[in-house]
Amino acid sequence: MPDDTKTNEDNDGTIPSTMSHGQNVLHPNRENLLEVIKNLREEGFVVCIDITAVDYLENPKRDLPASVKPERFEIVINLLSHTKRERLRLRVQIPELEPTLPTLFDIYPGSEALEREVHDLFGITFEGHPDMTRILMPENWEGHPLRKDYDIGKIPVQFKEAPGS
Amino acid sequence: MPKLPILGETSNISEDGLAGFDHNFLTGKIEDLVKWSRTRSMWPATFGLACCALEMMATGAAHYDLARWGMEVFRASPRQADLMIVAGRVSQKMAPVLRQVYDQMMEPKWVISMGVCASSGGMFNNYALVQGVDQIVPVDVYAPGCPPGPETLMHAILQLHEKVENGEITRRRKEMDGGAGIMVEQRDGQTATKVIIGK
Amino acid sequence: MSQETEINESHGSETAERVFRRGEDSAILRLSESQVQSYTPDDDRRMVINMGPQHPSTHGVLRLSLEMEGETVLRSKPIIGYLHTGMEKTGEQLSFLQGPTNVTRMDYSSPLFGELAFSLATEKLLEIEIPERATWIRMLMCELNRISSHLLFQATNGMDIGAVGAMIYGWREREEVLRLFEKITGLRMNHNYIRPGGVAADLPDGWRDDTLRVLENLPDRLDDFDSLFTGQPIWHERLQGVGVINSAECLALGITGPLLRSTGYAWDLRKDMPYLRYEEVDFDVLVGSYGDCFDRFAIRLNEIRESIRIVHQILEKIPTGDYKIQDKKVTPPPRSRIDESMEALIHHFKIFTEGFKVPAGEVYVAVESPRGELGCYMVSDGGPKPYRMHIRGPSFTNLQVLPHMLQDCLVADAVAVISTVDPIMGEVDR
Amino acid sequence: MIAGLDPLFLGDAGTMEVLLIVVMKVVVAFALLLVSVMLYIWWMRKFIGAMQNRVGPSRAGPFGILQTLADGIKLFFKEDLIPNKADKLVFRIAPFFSIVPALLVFSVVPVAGDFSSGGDGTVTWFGNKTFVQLADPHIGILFVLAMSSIAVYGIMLAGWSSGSKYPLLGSVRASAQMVSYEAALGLALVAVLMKTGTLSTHDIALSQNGGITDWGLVITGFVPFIVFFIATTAELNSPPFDLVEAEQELVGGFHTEYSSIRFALFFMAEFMNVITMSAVMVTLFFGGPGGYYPSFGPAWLWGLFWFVGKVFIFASVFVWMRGTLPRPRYDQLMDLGWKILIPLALGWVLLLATLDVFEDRGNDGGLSQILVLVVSVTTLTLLAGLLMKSITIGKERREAEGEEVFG
Repeated sequence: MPDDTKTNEDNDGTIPSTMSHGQNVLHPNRENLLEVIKNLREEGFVVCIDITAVDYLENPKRDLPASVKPERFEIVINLLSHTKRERLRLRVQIPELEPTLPTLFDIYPGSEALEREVHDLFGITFEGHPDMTRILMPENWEGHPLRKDYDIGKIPVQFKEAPGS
Repeated sequence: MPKLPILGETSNISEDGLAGFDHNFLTGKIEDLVKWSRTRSMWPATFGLACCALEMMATGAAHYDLARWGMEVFRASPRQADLMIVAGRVSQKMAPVLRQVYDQMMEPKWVISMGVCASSGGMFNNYALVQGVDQIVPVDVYAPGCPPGPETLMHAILQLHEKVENGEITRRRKEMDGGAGIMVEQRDGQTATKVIIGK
Repeated sequence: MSQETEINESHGSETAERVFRRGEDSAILRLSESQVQSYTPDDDRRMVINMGPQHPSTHGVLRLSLEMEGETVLRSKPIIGYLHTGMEKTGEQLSFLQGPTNVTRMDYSSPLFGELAFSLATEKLLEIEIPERATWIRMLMCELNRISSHLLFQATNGMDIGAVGAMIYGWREREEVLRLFEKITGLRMNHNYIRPGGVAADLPDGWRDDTLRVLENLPDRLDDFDSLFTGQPIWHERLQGVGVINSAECLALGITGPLLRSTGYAWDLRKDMPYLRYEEVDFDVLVGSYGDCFDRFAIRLNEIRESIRIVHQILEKIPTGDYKIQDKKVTPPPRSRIDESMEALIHHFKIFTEGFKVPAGEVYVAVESPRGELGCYMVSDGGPKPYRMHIRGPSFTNLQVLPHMLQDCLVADAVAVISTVDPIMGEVDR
Repeated sequence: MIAGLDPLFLGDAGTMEVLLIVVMKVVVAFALLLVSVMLYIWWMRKFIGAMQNRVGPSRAGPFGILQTLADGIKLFFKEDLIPNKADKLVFRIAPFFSIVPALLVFSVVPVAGDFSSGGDGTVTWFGNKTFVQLADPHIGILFVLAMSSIAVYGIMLAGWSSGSKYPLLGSVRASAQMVSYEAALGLALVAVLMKTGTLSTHDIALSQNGGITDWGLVITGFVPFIVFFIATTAELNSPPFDLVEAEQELVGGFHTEYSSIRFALFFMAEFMNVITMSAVMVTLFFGGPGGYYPSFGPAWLWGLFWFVGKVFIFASVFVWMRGTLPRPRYDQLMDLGWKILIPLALGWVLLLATLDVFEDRGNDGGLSQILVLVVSVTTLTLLAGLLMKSITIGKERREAEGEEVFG
């Protein structure tokens, strides 16, 4: 296995951390996420490159440190430090029943669209986000397509009136 | 009888009277003139969607030059366009817009479905795409390919020209009530209602 | 040029205060699509106008809702999703071998970069090293693709500003590169050429001469662009000082690529976090100084010249050898073996129907596409298909900068700004 | 009054004869203008094609020469539409406001005639002396100005009556643009009028028949021509000043909602205006039909040859600009008009007037003339400097107040 699970002492000894294919991965939880990210930003991770989510409905077993309880959803945040030339990944577990997370907008305003995309395709709500609406799918669409229990197959044309008509 | 320079072939004139003339500028039908003008001046609407849009623009550029058929006049306003080239994948969100643009175009109007995504959903058989633009608008010519090269698009256009020259001058889609015959299905299990749009 | 100092200086006086605003102060018109339709501003000098999704200058199907006073844009909001193709969902249904077919259709003006990111991610999960020649072929193709993509930008940008000629010139030059692609990969676009384990086929006979011919013609043509635009007064008037953004704002918004570099921030993944063999070629990272539309135009124009430089070096350094990995796990046996060996046939069949299995794990790989950082986040559960495949499209993030750049611009500037942000909607909506 | 219009009425020709000749002139002028528009559009597409390494229209008729005809017939047989929100009456009338002035302007342009040195610009047809121009009113140039102003109404009303936002923006741009450039256009004209001393187009053309040194271009000193040329381009909405219908910004501008024959009328009016304004420019600055007249052949034919040749060159220059130049922004266009062209034209007129007055007072052609020139130029330069300074100060003040300043 490429992932050697170990406990990281750097981040106050509280944030479990792993290595995955040469990149550091932190596993904060929902409560301390904002604080962790604020600290990281001060350490030089000034760019939030990407926010995405994974639905682990069909694959509950995965490489997580022992102290992290796997949940159905996982938010993956990719940060980049220009000065260190280093990437860092944060994986946050989100339970199925309460799919919410505090927004990163006040730290990285660039997360706005990325969070909206996750909201649209996974149905995870970001609390405090200025504009938590669908971004890719039509506004009155039902369901969240990238969830694993959403069928991929074709569906009939959901013909709604054109905007502005 | 000899072939006259302006009047054309006149050999059947003894049997058929004036109908025996080949069509020339004196006896030609105005219908033919109209069809000729439509094939020579078919202004496309700028309706680029995805990858195919690039090939569509490449067809208009120097190497292939749609201007030869008088088609370099891409009209931004659908009111003035004759031809809608649906170039690329049509998403569920785009479908109503596409239909609206089609409705805004004035008759006579034609549609080329360019590329497999527009024609059948292509490799993306999933929730997001309309599986064939013919569910939304009536299509005249399908251009295959992913994306179709400029040559394929030109071939499709020439096919369309042929269709226009041989087709009816008006009431082109009488059998379809002038619309596409769209099925609007209720997703939550209600009874389906057929709505014909564009009548 | 020392990269390190450039970054540390990082424009201390600049603030990103503008992009952090919420609510009414914000440049973003935070209304949903249906609200935009019914929204009438209190001030009756204002009106809301829709640009797109079918509009000649929105590069496909971008829709912008602009709140305007006269011709001045006050707030705006890009509305996207009109090209949402569900590619990430489809990516979960395709095996790792079929994957590049899918991702290549995202950024259709630079398809090879999507394939590259996908392949690099898969290879990282597989923990395989691809042959040297394959790496260099990938670099060659990507740099050529960068040229064609930036030429496309020159074409559309010129057209948006009203110089119809540029449209045709850019396209004419791009066509030369596409012909080379057609010869090498068999397709003009959407090549599916770079695959996990190497590339689909070796370079064909005579590729070197063809490439050289393209490279010989291009510099003259680029000079034509210079004489048509770079020194043109109207061009200056239209682009200089329009759509200005600073480095701090770019970083806060996660902007990458030429947009970030136009603000004077030298960040190029090829230089700073090298992948493939970019550390072995010599090239410069171009930066602007004002962060306006003209800088973005000039950077893209000159990046073509840098890419030409790189391709010349690649032509010298490209080694001989295999064009794909000879690992039986990943690569099907050669054609000739299939006729002789039953096992080879079965093996071939297995790889192409079921696909090869990839060890479980997750990985993020990024490459520098012509528009910025193109990343691929991939999760494998040990099966032959990705469990989750996510592409971080640079255009998607870059598009967030639009409302801030558009604020207090005129409609005509809006066109120039959209054009120099150069979004490819296929990559935005995926 | 009428006698001044044409020597035809002075002769001993009968009423019937006169009527026939006038009707013939009307019909021929109308038909020729339509045909030349058709050819011009074809030439434009071919020429732009050639500039862009393309073939251009080639399938409709030999060399695609019937391309415009095909476009016309197609548009004629296309479905027409009046949008629901449109002001129906105005929407219908607007295209005619556009095309009729375009046709009328041409009636005062001297197309041919004996404009050789010493000629009187007339021809003799069927034993009657006449001008090869539809009418030669005393106020010919004012008529041109009036008509080109009326053409604005076509565009403005079309955009306004469409009941849609993009056309409205286009029409607002059109009215502002036309009003601004009308002033520069008029001032540039004044220079010519001052030098030739007449408003009649025929007389203006005739006064230039002494060769190139007599052309309006030279006697007014180039500047009025440059101002006139730029103002005309803006007035015509010809690229690069085609902001009114800027496709990339406003979809189709004022004609977005127009289809079918109504759109064709706009389309035709636009290019007809290019031809007529080229003709006006040739008349004012390039000696009209004047040129080298060989001794063989009828003189009026040579006049026609020179006239058509000059108009063709100008019309091609418009195509050239269309194919190469990027489009300036709206406010930059306004700046150019108000801050550069109008002051420039005005200053030049003042300079010419000063020199003229001096000449009338009995110029001895010596030192004092140079003195007057120096004094005038200095005054004008000072004024220009003041103007520039005031513009800069105004801009700074607005910036200090925190307003967004363009350009």
